[in-house]
Amino acid sequence: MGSYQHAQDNWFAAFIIVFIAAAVLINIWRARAGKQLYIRRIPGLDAIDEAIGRSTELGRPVTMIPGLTAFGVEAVQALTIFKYITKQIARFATPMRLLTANPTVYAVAQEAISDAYNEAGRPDLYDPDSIRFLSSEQFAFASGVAGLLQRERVAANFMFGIFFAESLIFAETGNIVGAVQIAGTVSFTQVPFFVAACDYTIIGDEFYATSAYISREPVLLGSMVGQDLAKLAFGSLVVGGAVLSTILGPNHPVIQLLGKPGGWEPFMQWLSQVLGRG
Amino acid sequence: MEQRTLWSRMMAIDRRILYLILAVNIVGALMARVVLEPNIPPAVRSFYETIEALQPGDIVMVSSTWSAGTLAENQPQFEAVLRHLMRKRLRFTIISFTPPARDISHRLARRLTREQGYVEGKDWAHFGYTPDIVLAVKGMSEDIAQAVRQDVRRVPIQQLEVMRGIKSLKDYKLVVDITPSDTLTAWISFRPRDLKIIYCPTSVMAAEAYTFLDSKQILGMITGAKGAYEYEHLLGIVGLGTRFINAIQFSHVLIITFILLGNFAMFMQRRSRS
Amino acid sequence: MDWLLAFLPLNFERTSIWIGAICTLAIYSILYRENPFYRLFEHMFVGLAAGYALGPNLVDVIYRFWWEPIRQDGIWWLSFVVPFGMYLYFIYNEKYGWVSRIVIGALIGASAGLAFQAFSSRYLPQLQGALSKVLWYPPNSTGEIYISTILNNWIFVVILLAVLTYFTFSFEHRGAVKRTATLGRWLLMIGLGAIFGNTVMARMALLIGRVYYLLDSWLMVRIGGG
Amino acid sequence: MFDTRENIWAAFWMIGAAILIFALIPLLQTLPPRGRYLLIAFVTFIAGLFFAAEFFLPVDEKTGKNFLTDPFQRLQGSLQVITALSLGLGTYGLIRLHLRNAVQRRAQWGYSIVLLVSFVTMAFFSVWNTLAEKGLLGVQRTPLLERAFTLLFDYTLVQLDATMFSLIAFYIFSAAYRAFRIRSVEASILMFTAMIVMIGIVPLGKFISDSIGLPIMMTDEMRTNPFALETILYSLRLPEVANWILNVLNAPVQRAIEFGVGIGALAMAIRLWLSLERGIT
Repeated sequence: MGSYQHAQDNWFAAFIIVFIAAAVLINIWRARAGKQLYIRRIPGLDAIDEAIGRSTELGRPVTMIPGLTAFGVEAVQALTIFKYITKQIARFATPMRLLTANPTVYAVAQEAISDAYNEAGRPDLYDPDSIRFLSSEQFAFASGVAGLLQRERVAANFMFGIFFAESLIFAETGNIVGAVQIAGTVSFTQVPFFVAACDYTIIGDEFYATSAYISREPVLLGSMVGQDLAKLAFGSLVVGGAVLSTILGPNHPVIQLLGKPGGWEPFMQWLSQVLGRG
Repeated sequence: MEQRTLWSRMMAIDRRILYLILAVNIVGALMARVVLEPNIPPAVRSFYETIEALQPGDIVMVSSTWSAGTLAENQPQFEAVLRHLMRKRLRFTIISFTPPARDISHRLARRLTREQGYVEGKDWAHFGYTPDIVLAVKGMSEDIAQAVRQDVRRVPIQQLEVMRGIKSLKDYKLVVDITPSDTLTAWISFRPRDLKIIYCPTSVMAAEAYTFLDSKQILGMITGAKGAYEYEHLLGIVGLGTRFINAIQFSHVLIITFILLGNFAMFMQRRSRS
Repeated sequence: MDWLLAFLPLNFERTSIWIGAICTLAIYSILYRENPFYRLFEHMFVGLAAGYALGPNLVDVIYRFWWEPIRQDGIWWLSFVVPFGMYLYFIYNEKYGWVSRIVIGALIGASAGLAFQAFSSRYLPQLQGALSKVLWYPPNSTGEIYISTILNNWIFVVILLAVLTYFTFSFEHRGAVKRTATLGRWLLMIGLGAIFGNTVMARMALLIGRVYYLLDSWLMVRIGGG
Repeated sequence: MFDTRENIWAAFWMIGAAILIFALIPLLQTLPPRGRYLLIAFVTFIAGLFFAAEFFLPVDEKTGKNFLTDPFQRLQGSLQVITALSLGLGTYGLIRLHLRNAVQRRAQWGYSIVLLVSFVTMAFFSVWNTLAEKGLLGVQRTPLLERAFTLLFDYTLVQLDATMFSLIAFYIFSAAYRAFRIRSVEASILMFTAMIVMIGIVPLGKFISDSIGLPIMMTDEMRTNPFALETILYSLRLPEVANWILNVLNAPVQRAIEFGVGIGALAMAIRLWLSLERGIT
């Protein structure tokens, strides 16, 4: 068995999911109940604000690209950040373009951006054609983005979401036209290219922290605290597990239990043996 | 003053000059006749030895599923494999699972076989393209004439001389899977049990295949252009793999040289400023 | 003269190769600057890609997962799927636009529900791999363990913890935590540099593939040999 | 095509379902805003619950399935159907934009015409080709289809795609030249690692190591004696260093990021499932 088809493949999975869910939900509840939760300001945020500032001075358009992100959790997160950016630039009537490769993201983005203009008090500025589905094919999309970035000589380019090999095409083209560029992605393999070509790169789950910080939503803040707890648990498991592996050997049933698909049964057998003997 | 502008100009060099240098570098390296000694990994050696162990007249299936997008990685593999098969005087048949792959592999095979005096239909054949690999492998394991019906030139399978005495995949000695996508699992899962497989993935796909090497489900592997180059070295030929790996490594050298130059320019500029 | 006759697009195959070469050169022209030639092929590319997607996506998917199961397996409830999905198209309508959110809600819910399996399959084996690193010679080890393995395991655990520390957000980084996080950030840069260096090879191979197409197929300059 | 009983039944079901689903809309329209929100949250929750329950509920030992597994596969197919429908939505947006450009003769409308013509031509042959491949609706392959499709797909679309992809090679060069400077600790680390890996993974790395006289082979003796000079010299070979960076230094970094991202995605999934997230839906 190489992967998890069901939780039964190793009930440890259910245990750890319930733990993370509890850590997140309890902290969300605390935040909603009015508890002030702290969250560190990440440097990427200053970079976003600075980029917005510079683009409003230039008056040229701002582009937002949620990458090839399929519709799902990352897309929602990216749109939260784009909504924030849109609200900021709406005050200066800076034009924006949101370019997407996913039709469902396209549909949801229409609503999110129109909401952003409403919330900023400038519904008149909202232009449905500024949100564009270019193509669902990776490089057809890239060719469209590269052409548009150069033709409109964008002032700032924001890339948030999931990216693949096309990341560098966007980032270098943006660089060629002299745009301020901020990228944020959970796609680890694309981070080096963003780091090389953008002014600032938000790496890994800093991406999730960004929208929590921006919105100050109790739900997001509470969730961040819960996630930190889960990371603490993962860190402790790694250290504790390594010590246990050293003492018991890396193939011991207890070690197998901690995450290996199919690790439950050997552990139960071992447990009943130990208990039977005791 | 003169110096300073030189360094700062070098630091802000027009990127189009860089592009041009890279393009020239690649064309030059493709033409160059340099051959460096490779490190031969065990997987490449066993790939070579699996084909070496076959007897003249044995029949081999070449599964070729690549097209223009991964040409630089798969074409050297394809050419080297065909050369090796023909040198051993083996019979072979080719099958593809996408239409562009069919066209490109048929065109190339025609060119390569002509050089070696292999005759289409007599010494080799191309089975064209089938959309569903699972159905194809399952079907061919039972009866090729039934599953494939006709070759790419629309000649019925029964009339092909190369297929004399061959009814199904069970009569084949080996499958060579040359691919940029996940075709290997279908071959592993649905082939006749004793049919051996050797594998030619792109460099991106190679990482996932090591478990199959460990478990002997595939007997050898050559990875991308680099693997083709190592394989060509064992064959004692200079083919596309060698040309391509030269182009790749000279572009690496070019990038490193320019990074160093850029830093040197920055250093000189700072010094002249202070 | 022979070369020229063979080179010119005088038959179907040569014409195809010429078209491919023109496409290649048109895209490369953006390296010089954005221009009408590139723009023409960019629009063609987007149009072709959108048109191509219709065949496989609409015919394949809808036929295979909808029409066939209803007709052959008699799964009648599937017939509700397409009309329900059509709610999406109300998105442009002011009055009825909200019903598209029901479909989007279903998609979001499904992606959330699928996340549990995805999380377990993807991350738990990685967790198990990380926590089974031995930090000294284990008692009943199968196979040989070298001191280098143990050293590498220590490095693995320390780096993992340092980088994980960098990615914490709910408390201020100061003192030892801050130093660990800074170390984590530097280690992160090593990882990124390694990926960059490792990717160059695959990307150069793509360019070589295109150059080879232009030289070999189009200009008919033979490279290689054997 | 409606020549069999099955087809008639299927068509009957489809028309019935369509009428029912669309008749529902006026009814839904009577809901107050709060009711609409609750309905959406409910649908979201149920959709998630189904997939979550399929994963968490115990399965039968023999078949590896529980009572939700078979409908699970059907529903995954349905999700693909809905995604395919949404593709139509995106394409509709694209075509509408360019039609408008063309009709109103906006700036650069000629390119919009090119896009529309490419779209229509390719859509026609793509659908024809897919139908013919599957032998559906009695559609046949013809020489015209073969040639047109080869030209449009293999020699245009595929070439454009491969060329666009290969642009990255140029960009990787210019990005590396510009970004990899010893400006800060971080930039320097990035640069040195990238350079070592770049040279270590090509045959030249082996060549350089050989020429400066580093040991060529790892002997058994070296394996048991890690601190001997020979062993240390061997591990300084460029391919060894590059491999060590990739496997020993890079792997835990990547693992740590993966953990953070995985936990974040799971937390987000829970928030979306329970409609705790405000703003988007």
